[in-house]
Amino acid sequence: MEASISAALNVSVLAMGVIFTVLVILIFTIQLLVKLIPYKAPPAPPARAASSPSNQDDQVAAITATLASHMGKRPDEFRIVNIQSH
Amino acid sequence: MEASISAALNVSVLAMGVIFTVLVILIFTIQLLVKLIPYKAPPAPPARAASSPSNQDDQVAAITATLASHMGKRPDEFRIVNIQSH
Amino acid sequence: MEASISAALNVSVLAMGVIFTVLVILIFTIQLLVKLIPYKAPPAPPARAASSPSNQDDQVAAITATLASHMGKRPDEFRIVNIQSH
Amino acid sequence: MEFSFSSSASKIIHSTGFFSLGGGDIIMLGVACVLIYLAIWKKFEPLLLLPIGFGCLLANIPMSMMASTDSGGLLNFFYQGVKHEILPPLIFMGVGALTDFGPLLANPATLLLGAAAQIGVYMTLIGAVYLGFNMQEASAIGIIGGADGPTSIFIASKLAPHLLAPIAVAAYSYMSLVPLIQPPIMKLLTTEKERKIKMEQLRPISQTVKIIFPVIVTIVCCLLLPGVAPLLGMLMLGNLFRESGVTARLHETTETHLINIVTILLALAVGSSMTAESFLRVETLKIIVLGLLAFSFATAGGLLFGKLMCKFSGGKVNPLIGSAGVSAVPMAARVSQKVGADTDPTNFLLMHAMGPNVAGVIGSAVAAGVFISLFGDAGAAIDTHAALAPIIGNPEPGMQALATVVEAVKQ
Amino acid sequence: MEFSFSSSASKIIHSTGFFSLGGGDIIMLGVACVLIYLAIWKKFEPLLLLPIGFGCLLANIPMSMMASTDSGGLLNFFYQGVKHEILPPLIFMGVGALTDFGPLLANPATLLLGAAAQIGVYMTLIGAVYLGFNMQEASAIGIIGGADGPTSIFIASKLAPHLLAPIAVAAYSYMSLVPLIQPPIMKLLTTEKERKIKMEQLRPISQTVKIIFPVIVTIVCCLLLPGVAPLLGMLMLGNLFRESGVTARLHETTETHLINIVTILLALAVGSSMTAESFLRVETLKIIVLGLLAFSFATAGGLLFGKLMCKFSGGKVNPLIGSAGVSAVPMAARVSQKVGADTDPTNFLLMHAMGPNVAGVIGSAVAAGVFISLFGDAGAAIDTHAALAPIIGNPEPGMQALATVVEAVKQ
Amino acid sequence: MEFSFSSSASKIIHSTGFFSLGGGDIIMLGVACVLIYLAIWKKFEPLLLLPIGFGCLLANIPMSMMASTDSGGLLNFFYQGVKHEILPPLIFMGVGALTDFGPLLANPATLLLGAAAQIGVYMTLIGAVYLGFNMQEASAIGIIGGADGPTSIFIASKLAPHLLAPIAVAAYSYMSLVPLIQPPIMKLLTTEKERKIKMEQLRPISQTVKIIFPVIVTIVCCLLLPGVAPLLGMLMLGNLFRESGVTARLHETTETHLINIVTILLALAVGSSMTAESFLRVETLKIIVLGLLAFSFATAGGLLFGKLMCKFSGGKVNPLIGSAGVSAVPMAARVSQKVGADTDPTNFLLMHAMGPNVAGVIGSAVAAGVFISLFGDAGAAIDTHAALAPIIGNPEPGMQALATVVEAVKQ
Ligand code: NA
Ligand code: NA
Ligand code: NA
Repeated sequence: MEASISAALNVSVLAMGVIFTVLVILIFTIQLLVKLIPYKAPPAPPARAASSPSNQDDQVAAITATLASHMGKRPDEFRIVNIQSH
Repeated sequence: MEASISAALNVSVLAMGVIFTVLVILIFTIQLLVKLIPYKAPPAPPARAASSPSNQDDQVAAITATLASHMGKRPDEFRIVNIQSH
Repeated sequence: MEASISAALNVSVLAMGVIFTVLVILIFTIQLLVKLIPYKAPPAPPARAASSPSNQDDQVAAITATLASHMGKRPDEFRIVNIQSH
Repeated sequence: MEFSFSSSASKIIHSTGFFSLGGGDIIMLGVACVLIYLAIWKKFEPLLLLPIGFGCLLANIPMSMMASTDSGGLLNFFYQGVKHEILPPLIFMGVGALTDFGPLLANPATLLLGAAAQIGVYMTLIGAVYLGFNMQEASAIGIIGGADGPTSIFIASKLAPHLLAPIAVAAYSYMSLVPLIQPPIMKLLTTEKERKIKMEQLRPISQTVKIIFPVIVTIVCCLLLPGVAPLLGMLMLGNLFRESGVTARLHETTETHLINIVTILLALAVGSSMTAESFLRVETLKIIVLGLLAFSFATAGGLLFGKLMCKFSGGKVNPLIGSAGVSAVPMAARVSQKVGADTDPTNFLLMHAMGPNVAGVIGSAVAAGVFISLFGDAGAAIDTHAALAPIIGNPEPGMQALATVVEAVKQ
Repeated sequence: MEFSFSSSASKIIHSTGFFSLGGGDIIMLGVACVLIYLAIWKKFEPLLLLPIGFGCLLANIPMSMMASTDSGGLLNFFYQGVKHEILPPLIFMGVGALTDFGPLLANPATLLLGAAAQIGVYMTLIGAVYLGFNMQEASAIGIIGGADGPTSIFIASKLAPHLLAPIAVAAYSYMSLVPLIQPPIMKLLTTEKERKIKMEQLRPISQTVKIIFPVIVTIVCCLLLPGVAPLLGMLMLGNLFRESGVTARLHETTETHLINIVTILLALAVGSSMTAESFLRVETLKIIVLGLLAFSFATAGGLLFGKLMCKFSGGKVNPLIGSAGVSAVPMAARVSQKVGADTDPTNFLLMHAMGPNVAGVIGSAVAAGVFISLFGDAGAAIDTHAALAPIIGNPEPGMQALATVVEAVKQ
Repeated sequence: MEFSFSSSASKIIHSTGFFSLGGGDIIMLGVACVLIYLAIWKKFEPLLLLPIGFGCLLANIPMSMMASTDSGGLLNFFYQGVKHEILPPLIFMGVGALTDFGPLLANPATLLLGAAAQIGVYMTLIGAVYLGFNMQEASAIGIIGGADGPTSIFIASKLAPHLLAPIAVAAYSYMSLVPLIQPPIMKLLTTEKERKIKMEQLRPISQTVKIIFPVIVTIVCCLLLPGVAPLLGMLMLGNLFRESGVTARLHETTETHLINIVTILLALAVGSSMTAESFLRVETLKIIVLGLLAFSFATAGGLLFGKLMCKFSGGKVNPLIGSAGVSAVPMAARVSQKVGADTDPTNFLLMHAMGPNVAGVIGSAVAAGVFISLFGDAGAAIDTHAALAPIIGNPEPGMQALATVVEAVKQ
């Protein structure tokens, strides 16, 4: 099946049209999105440190249990107050 | 094939029985295992450093050869006595 | 199909011959290669630092644009002169 | 083929997804977006629900050839790994590599809590039969109560593949909801005094025991229930990579990039089975209700057995660790810790709850093994599987079949 | 079998590659060495061209069974992943995981530059038809102008598998040559004044937008052009792993070891299709010439549309970022930066050019989708793909076919 | 199906492994435990022997469907990668990425030591023929003397798949035993004076030579012995990733997670072929004895050729490096170093022994190539392999076969 130049031209014009149509739709969608959800400066860093208290609880529990196991004490004989990563 | 409630009950009781049987067998196996192979406190850390002398020999040999190659000396013109990782 | 010892001997002698032939060809190829492309000591280290100016240009451009974006200035209001990795 | 402008344009328009977009597709696209939302913003098991949701999104775009049933489509290839039960065992190998059975070995009696929590499986099975499902379907739905993703997918694809999508989604969703589902049941079924019980510290376990344990479990459980060998065997192999101390390379790969790759393939495949046809049915609603039931009964089962152990041990066992027997590692153990700490902030149950928690994984696998022994008709299983193997491995069967037919015809 | 010394020796000699080494093989071994040379010493896309060259080397050693067409050979197995369009989407998932769409979101109008650069695809298509290729072949050749490797391989293996090797090699080679091909065209088509235009800083984008973007693109583009779902869907899934913030594990695997493994398999498979029979044809020369044309027209298309945007924006857009619309990420954006800085060292275009650069990837995928809508006869596609799926998934079709035949024969 | 309590209970009991546990199974479970023990506590090649042992354990649990012959079972899927010779070449790619050929390039004459050590292969072949094995089987057994796991598995699965399990186990076990097997032979065959010889430092090698080397080896060896292309080609590709300096990503993946993943699949597959039926035969005992013979003769061959080189070089070559020609990288080189240092602690042979050590890998691959040239009937190989490929790649052959049959029947 040999293709004719005119068929190729038809396909090309049509395809460029479709591409521009699709991408223009995308542009409008993005613009809408950016308008609806504007950028906000991220909250101050200290907020982040406090964000996962449950995880820290876990860590305290795990470390306490492990320490207790190694020191041969019951977990309630001592208390870990805070964990700091550095 | 619609199943009857009584069939479901039969299967459930049987299955719970099998599960408890299997896990009770496991419990006894573990208890036996733990009794046969009690926990021993790990040996003092210095023991570990000395544990792979053959590997260290390799390292000495490799480093000696490499150094010799770079310094243009024969490997026996100098000696590496020990490698310390830090 | 039971094989005869003589067949096994024939195959063995032939195979050892092939192996030595192939590896001797390899030896000569390597010797030629090493003669044609002798080892040269690597260039002095400072040369390396200056070796990728285009990449550094990219980095300057990227950092400038990012800084500009964060500081709310136009990129031409300031200039990054050099990047040092440490 | 003609390439006039109008014929080409018509071809493009007719091949858009809009052209054949039905109401069911739109609803499923919505469901997909909800799953993605829950995964990202509510952190519902995001490693699974995000790619499941995305797979669902792709599968429900008409003409995209991305449903699990679209022969030759990309996600259909991944789906073969679910259908032939290859991917769930590989995930389990990674889970084994990530799991420390130490707390279980230190207190092996907690295996009973992992057994008791399986009651959720069977209450749900009975409920499912009551709602009209047949026995195989009811079993696959019941296993949601095992609170274990790969086990649910393994059993669903074996016993009721047409229910795979809702079962997988229900299992992972309720696993994420453990911190919401469990605490009220835990507070209802335990007294404050029980919740305040402090447990004795766990004794240390020899490394040798930790190494022998996976081998023993494999031999004992797989000899008793051979159908569970792919799941439990790979779980224990992963754990052996971890504990043996001589296969650090394999351990690292198993618990990171291998499990990650398999997770992506598995989750996309499960998502691709969430088509309107298979998902928008009254059965899905029933499964969602039954799934909640399953988790609640499993929690209650573990707790009540915990109370029993408390009584028999003379008050040494805090019943709160019983709810961790549902699996959902490590979430359920954290819930035990948290509810305990709510009553007494100096009560540290986490490590104690890890025992029943990993016991729950073994318990669910054993429950799966019972189902396979009962329903996984070995002959049928071979038939189903035989599809791929003889063809890859042996060119002859097809030819033999041909010969047989030809013989028959000739006569 | 006889094992006399002479018969064995004769057998070995007759089975050496030298015995059946033809002129074509020798030329192709030379081509393989040139590719390896370009990859290592000229740094032409080495991650792809090195294994492609090595695959070509192995495929052209006679009797080695390493060509893509050697049933049961090692590289034939890898080639199935290209043939069934599994590997290019997986690569795209990795590309998505590596891509930051931020600059595009900050200046969405640059999507138009990614669209305009596709003119290269269609000028090449017309040229290819003029040189005697049929429409499918011409489309596969045209997509070289998309400057995107996986897209080219995906389309070539779908529409013109016999041209896969030269198309893949041309695409990757010209992508490497972007720093040589583009600057003269850029200087020719822009004035010095235009090149000195400094663009306003990009506004920051909310993380939420970055998360929603891949979902939106998938829904919009795949609904309009469903054929592109495997490529674009996986690209966007990879990006969602990156931006969601809850799937760090999957993101890391996707952008490192998974894409690396798939790259090795894909490149070896492509290389194994470079046999003398398929590569040493006049068509290959035509494709190489057309490929250069494709890149040049794509560059010009992007630049000219950039000039248009410059005019309409009142001189706020530097047309040099238009050439980045060809894809070839991030090389083309660097070229924009460099040509801009050559005219005015204080002009920093890199981040501005990243917008059209990633837009070019989306643009080419959309162009691929149009081709699939036009030529990828859904029925035919299913037929082609049906090869594997029913056999793995369902033992019955073969038996049904048999039954049908037997019925027909009996009558 | 009936679900009365007693019928269900009977079904479960009849489906336990205990019900059909035979004596052979029990012995094989013991063998599996011994392998696991040797891997973990004796550190016998644990990366391979641990998963091989575990695969053996699973395969020998009755009804578990985990033997390599159980169509549709999990390990049967992995076994396809051994059967179709996909996994060993991938392992070799990783080995290439891990190997530094520098010491070999610095002293290329040591390639002869790698050649001489292959005498172990042929002494064993003759011994195997003497013990009643046919030529293909004897060759597969002989290759154990190559002291190279993937090569042994590749050749065994090609020439004598029914002997794969004992050959693989023998190869890896004796490789672990190199530090026990070699030293007595080394001390027996060398004089103290010889062992004290200090060798000249290795000259440095240009990076360019290191890059060109893998390409040259591939071209030369694969042209001469095309059957070795999958093994040697992938070995050299991995090395090219390492040395080229432009494919760091691919190098890293190849030498870590890719080789690890493939190792797990390969080892499980090999283990799954260790069933009582295939392993508990007198042939296995013969293979174990022959394997020891193979290693001993290989060691002696390398040493004696080393003495020859010592004489011809005027005493510049220490014969102890000859025993490293067996492969077993880097263990055998370490043994050379150790035995040398035992005689004179200031003698550093390690780097000198690395040359023959990696030469041994190339030598064994070449030996494998000779076997494939002699016995790997190309036609037959294609037939065997053809199983998968036409079905995945091409829907027509089946239909053509059908048509042919129908034609024949109609007449
Ligand atoms: Na559970
Ligand atoms: Na593009
Ligand atoms: Na060897």
